[in-house]
Amino acid sequence: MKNRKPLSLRVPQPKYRPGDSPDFTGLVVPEAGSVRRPDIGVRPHDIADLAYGMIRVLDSHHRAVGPWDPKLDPETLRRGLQSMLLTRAYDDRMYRAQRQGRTSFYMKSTGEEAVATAASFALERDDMCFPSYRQQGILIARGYPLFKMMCQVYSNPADPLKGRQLPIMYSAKDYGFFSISGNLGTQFPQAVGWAMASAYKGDDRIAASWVGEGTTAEGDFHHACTFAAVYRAPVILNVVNNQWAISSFSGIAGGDDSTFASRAIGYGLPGIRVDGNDFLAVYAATQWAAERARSNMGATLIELYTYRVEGHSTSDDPSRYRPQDEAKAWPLGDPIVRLKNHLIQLGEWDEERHESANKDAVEQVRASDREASALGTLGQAKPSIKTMFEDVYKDMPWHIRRQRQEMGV
Amino acid sequence: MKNRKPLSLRVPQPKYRPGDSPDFTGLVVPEAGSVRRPDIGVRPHDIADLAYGMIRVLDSHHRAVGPWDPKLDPETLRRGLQSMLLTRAYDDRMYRAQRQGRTSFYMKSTGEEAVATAASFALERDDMCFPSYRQQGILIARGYPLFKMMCQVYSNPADPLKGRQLPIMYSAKDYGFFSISGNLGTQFPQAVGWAMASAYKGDDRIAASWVGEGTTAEGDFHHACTFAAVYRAPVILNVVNNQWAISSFSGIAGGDDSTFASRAIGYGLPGIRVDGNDFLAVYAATQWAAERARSNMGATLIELYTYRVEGHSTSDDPSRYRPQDEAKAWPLGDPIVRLKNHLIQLGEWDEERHESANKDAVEQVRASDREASALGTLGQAKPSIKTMFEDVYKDMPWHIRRQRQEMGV
Amino acid sequence: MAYPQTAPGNGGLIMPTMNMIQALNSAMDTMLERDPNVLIFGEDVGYFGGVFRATEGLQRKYGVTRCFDTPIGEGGIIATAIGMGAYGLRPVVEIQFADYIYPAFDQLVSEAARLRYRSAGDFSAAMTVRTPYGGGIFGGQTHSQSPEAIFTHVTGLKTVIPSTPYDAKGLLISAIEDDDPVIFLEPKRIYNGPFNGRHDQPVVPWSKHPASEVPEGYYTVPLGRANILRSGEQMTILAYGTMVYVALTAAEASGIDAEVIDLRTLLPVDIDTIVASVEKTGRCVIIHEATRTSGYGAELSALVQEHCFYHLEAPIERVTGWDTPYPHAFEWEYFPGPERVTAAMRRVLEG
Amino acid sequence: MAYPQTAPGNGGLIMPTMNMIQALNSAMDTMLERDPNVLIFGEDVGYFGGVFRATEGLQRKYGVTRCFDTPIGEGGIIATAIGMGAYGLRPVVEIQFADYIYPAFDQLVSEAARLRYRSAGDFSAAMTVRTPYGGGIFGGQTHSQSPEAIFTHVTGLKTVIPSTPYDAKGLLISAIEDDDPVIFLEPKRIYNGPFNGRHDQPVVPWSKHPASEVPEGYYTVPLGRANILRSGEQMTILAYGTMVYVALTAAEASGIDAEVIDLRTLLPVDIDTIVASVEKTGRCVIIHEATRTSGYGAELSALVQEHCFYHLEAPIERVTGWDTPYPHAFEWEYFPGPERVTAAMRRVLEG
Ligand SMILES: Cc1ncc(C[n+]2csc(CCOP(=O)(O)OP(=O)(O)O)c2C)c(N)n1
Ligand SMILES: Cc1ncc(C[n+]2csc(CCOP(=O)(O)OP(=O)(O)O)c2C)c(N)n1
Ligand SMILES: [Mg+2]
Ligand SMILES: [Mg+2]
Repeated sequence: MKNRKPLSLRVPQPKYRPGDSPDFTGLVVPEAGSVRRPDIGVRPHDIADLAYGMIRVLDSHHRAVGPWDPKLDPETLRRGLQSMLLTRAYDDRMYRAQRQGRTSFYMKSTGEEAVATAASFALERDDMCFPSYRQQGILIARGYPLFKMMCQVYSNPADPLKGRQLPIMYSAKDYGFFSISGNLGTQFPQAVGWAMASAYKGDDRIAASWVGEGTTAEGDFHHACTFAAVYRAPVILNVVNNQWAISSFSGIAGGDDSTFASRAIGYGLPGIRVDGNDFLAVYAATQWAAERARSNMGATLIELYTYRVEGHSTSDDPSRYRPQDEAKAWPLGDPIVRLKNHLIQLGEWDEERHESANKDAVEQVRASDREASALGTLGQAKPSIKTMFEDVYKDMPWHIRRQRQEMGV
Repeated sequence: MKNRKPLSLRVPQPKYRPGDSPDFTGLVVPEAGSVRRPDIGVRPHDIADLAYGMIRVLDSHHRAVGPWDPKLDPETLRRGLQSMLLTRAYDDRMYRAQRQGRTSFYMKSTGEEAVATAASFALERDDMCFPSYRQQGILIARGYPLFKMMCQVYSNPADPLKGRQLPIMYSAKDYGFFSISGNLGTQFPQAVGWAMASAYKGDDRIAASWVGEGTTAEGDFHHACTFAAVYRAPVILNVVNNQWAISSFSGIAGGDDSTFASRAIGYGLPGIRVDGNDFLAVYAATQWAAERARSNMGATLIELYTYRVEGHSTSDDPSRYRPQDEAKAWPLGDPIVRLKNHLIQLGEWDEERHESANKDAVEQVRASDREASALGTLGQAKPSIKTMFEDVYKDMPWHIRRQRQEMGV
Repeated sequence: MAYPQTAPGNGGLIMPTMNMIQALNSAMDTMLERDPNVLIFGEDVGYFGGVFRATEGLQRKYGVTRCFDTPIGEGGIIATAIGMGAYGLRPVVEIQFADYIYPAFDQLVSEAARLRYRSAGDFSAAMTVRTPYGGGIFGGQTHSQSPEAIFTHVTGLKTVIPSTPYDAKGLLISAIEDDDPVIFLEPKRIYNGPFNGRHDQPVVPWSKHPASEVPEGYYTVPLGRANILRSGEQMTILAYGTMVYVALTAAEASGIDAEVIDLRTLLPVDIDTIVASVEKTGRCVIIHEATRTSGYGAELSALVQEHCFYHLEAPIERVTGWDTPYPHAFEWEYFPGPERVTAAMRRVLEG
Repeated sequence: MAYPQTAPGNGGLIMPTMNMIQALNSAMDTMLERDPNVLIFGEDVGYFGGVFRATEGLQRKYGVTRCFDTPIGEGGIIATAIGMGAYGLRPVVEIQFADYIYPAFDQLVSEAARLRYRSAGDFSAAMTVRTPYGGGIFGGQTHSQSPEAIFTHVTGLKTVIPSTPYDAKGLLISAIEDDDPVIFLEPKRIYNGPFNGRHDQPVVPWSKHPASEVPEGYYTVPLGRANILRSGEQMTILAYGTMVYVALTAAEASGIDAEVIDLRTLLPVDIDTIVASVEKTGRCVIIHEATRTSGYGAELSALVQEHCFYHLEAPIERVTGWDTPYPHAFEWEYFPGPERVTAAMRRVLEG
């Protein structure tokens, strides 16, 4: 009876560590256009395969192919490209601002710009987004002033959040952008609640939320999926699988054993996996999910397969845990380059226009930064101290008022 | 643009409410023997269909059929039957004890006895169980003294838990039975941790845990599945789908949209669905999962499809929310009757022996109750008051000692 | 005695008698009727009407989208309520027992409580979290806890505890109308009648108590205001929930002329009423069921000491649950009953 | 000054200088070496060595099953640790920031803290939960919180906060060896050097401080014992973590002869040391970074008042973080620095 072999503990390990040469040739990347596009009325159970495939529209010749091609007009594509360029320029500048000591912290979305940008283009302007800290692209795509974003990053007197939040934790209700939380994943079930409220009121607005693949391990992820399924909430639940959660590769979140899109299956939700660096694919998948949601068919879980090109944040040094050239070896390319090539292939863009669009973006960012910096950067100037005691409650209770008095402000 | 139709909120409703005539003819119950039995080395991804089928061994002629027949010898079957009879007799008596005011609370497992009993028979005696409050059958199957269980229910001076726990929240380390918690679901990821510890030590013992279908909505369920998958923990995760969570039908937990076994798929775990009222099926599924776990292949999620025949607890009145005769209409029958009929069909049992086995069980329970009651029931006698201050910490800190002194004990 | 507190303008009408459950039900009924943005959800609250029956009949009356069951995921319940609050609704959620609020703790602390501040008022989430708390029902350690202290440490939350049917309805309506998240703790031991810890005496129903006269319609009891239930000169007793009856009984039994204050709202607490009383009496006893260390009694003790130091003639005493889990068989050894309170009062008087 | 506290039997050997991170690392290294049942896990603690580098090198030294990364699910981390503790291991887990411990709150409160009691000692789960807490690093509201008070309200847990490298190592070893669950809060602001709130002054590294002399091997600092960092006659200052340096600085700057007590363990707190000091000085100031209301200062205030009432010559003062979230740009307005402490000391002296 007791002649059993010893158990052992498995701890998943990434393929490559610093010093290794990353090689992704083994990674199965389906051909663009190869995944079917079911009707939105399909039974989720009947499209389990979509959780394991990968919706891709742009092929290796930069053409848009297959049933998921959203057939966007060139003007829209150009706007999408410009928006991504602006996001990247913004990230670069703010990253440098942090390095220059002008703020405390920053997080880039480099290499993942299509995730936020294409989704914003596919959603309505008044749909409510519950993003993570890596979807600043939404604000930019929706035309939120860079100046205001920067004032928040600098916690200066014009900071709309009055110096209270860590940089990058924007909030912009008028732009359908929910207040970012420092606690991972909490916004996922909140988005479901917002969507339930919209359905409850017979409204026509839907919600969308984003979490990283690492964050899917939080209980909140499960609550979101459960409540979304049970109440058929009009919400799009996005998992941005950028392969890394700070220093932990996606296998630590369970990515070695299944796809994150497949998490949907057990809830009876459709789960679809998308090339997150393909602007057209992200747009098409979001559009499909939005249509379902608006037709009272409920939620969709979308896994956006991408790669975190930069460090997790300005506090991180990725060269300590992954090969320095892993980003370059990443087979899905750069979302900006891919959309640019597509536009060029369409005859609607060229290198010169690209160069000048990029310059425009950089210049726009620089101009906004001048404006924002003029009002002060972190430590130089900030909102009035007495505002620090406001908004804890709608009306200030006695104990906080007395504390404000104690402080003499 | 804004010509969209209004959204609406879906709130799932059960088919039948008090006054309705329940009719389960629409329920798809696969033929006994119809589900394949894959090798334990199978890729979980390749057996997704098992999450939607139902493993059944006993057919309508009471024969054991198909690949999942565990081929147990008649003696084992008889012991299983006796164990279930004892569990039922125990439940009946303790329920009545509560009604007689001899304790505060009780919860029966009537109709679900095979879940705990068959699993106990399939596990090794030193495997660690992390049950919910409805697997008292495990203790009984493992031969834990009824007398001690009753002392716990009565919180009397011989209560092994010293009067501290609500009745039914047993703890028996020596019998591989983890301390029951009042908070639902917490034990699921703890079982994973215990299993990880066993694997870490190169031990050969595995863990098993049980939650109700309602409890699957807790974040802890998700943590359990995630950690079990990532570390390939040697654990069996059981979901007892008895159709009801107090007054909420399984659709409120998401059961209308998918099976609970299918929750496993997204984690890359095998999820198998089993007729929970079929002793042989439960045994076989547990055995399969245990073998996988012992072979370092990791966790299995098992959905046990059954029906909660009685009220949720002595505090509940199910006639307020479901038809009174729903249990009778339930198509999967009674696990005791089904195993009895199988034994009779084998020529290894008969009505008379059954009657006398049942009498034995009732008598055994009665005798234990006499013994336990003699030491006192709730309110009559209890452990010494000073023990109330013990075991908060291993060593009593000063503040608790002073409180004990303040109390004068 | 501050009972009965008849509704303003009630003009001598005979009012129905309600127990606390009925009063809570009536509050929700009233608000569902008045405000289409009010909706109710939680485990078993829909068709069944809740395990304590507080939402009985509301689904039938208002439909399944206004009062419905949820999955058993307290974190999900609070999170979806936050999302709804951010949308503009006023969700009223039930957590079946206060002991089960912990799985939702992060959503309450990091989200509900912080949203207004961190977004500088851009977003906020009005919501009321109703939950039965406290012991006295042989519920064992996971159906008896009193977690109020931890909520009072979470700035951004309000914490309310009623002690009568009248207050329960009026405070719950105020909570629902409040634009900040409110934790509304219901002392389950007094759902059906006041209870003073004399467990060996016959149960008294609410109908015998003046504060069970509850107006049918809309009225409020403001948050942040305590209620002096008994005025007295010799000492001040601070209590809330079930404990106010223990306090009143101890005051009577001891023959000590104690002023008994029912705090009703723990945060923001009614400091003026507390200070005025202790300045008058010079002595203070604080009672609660929760475990002692870092319980809300600690904050009250600190506040009284800070505000009334020069008036205090004896150490402030805390009479509380012991620092153990709530043990099933030791219900009455654990529950801080009138004898323990009386003993503390005597010490404080002699001190 | 109670520094340096050289290890017993050290016999004048020259000891290495460690900052607090190195000392914590050394404690874990020591225990991994000594006890095969000790293992370490948490987000990013494995290959990378933790975002604050506390576990650096341990995976390389002891292998991937003894120090490994986890999914980002704090509830799962604590739950699996409980299961391991129940098996007989001594898990040491890291929660990346104390602000992220809330998702695990139910597992800590309802499970880790209660297991021994509810099973009458049949099961228990030794475990240590390490987590960086507190402000001073411009971390904004979700990287700066001080949640210690809520853990002290949870009977069954111990709460420990070191303030020097020497104590950090000795206390962490004691925590790991303790058979009860210990919440081990690390004041992140002083990981690299003591900090007294004078943010405009140059940073001082630990190497300049006597308590950075940390023995290489095994030693313990017992739980439950405070440390008198400065003896004085005029008043007692109770502090822990980063705040002990603020207290020492305020004592020097004010010219007031204050006794500064570093509590080190909050639960069980060293009541004897506190009482002896306040009985001597008759005055008391309590400081912490956490929000004031229902903070641990409330419990300390209540305890001092209860034990030393007749010795107190002035109201006990609390100097704490304000009852707001920790606002990013107002780091130094929020942080209770030496000026606020000095002002309170003057009030208490005059009171
Ligand atoms: C509840 C909680 N736990 C831990 C953290 C610390 N943390 C911040 S970001 C991060 C990694 C998140 O990874 P992922 O979800 O993949 O998102 P990505 O950064 O890749 O976009 C961690 C662990 C946190 N912010 N909140
Ligand atoms: C965290 C938590 N939430 C709520 C409860 C109250 N409660 C006790 S049992 C129960 C229903 C559980 O249903 P299910 O999981 O289906 O198990 P069953 O009772 O059917 O065996 C509920 C809601 C609890 N004990 N713990
Ligand atoms: Mg990631
Ligand atoms: Mg059930």
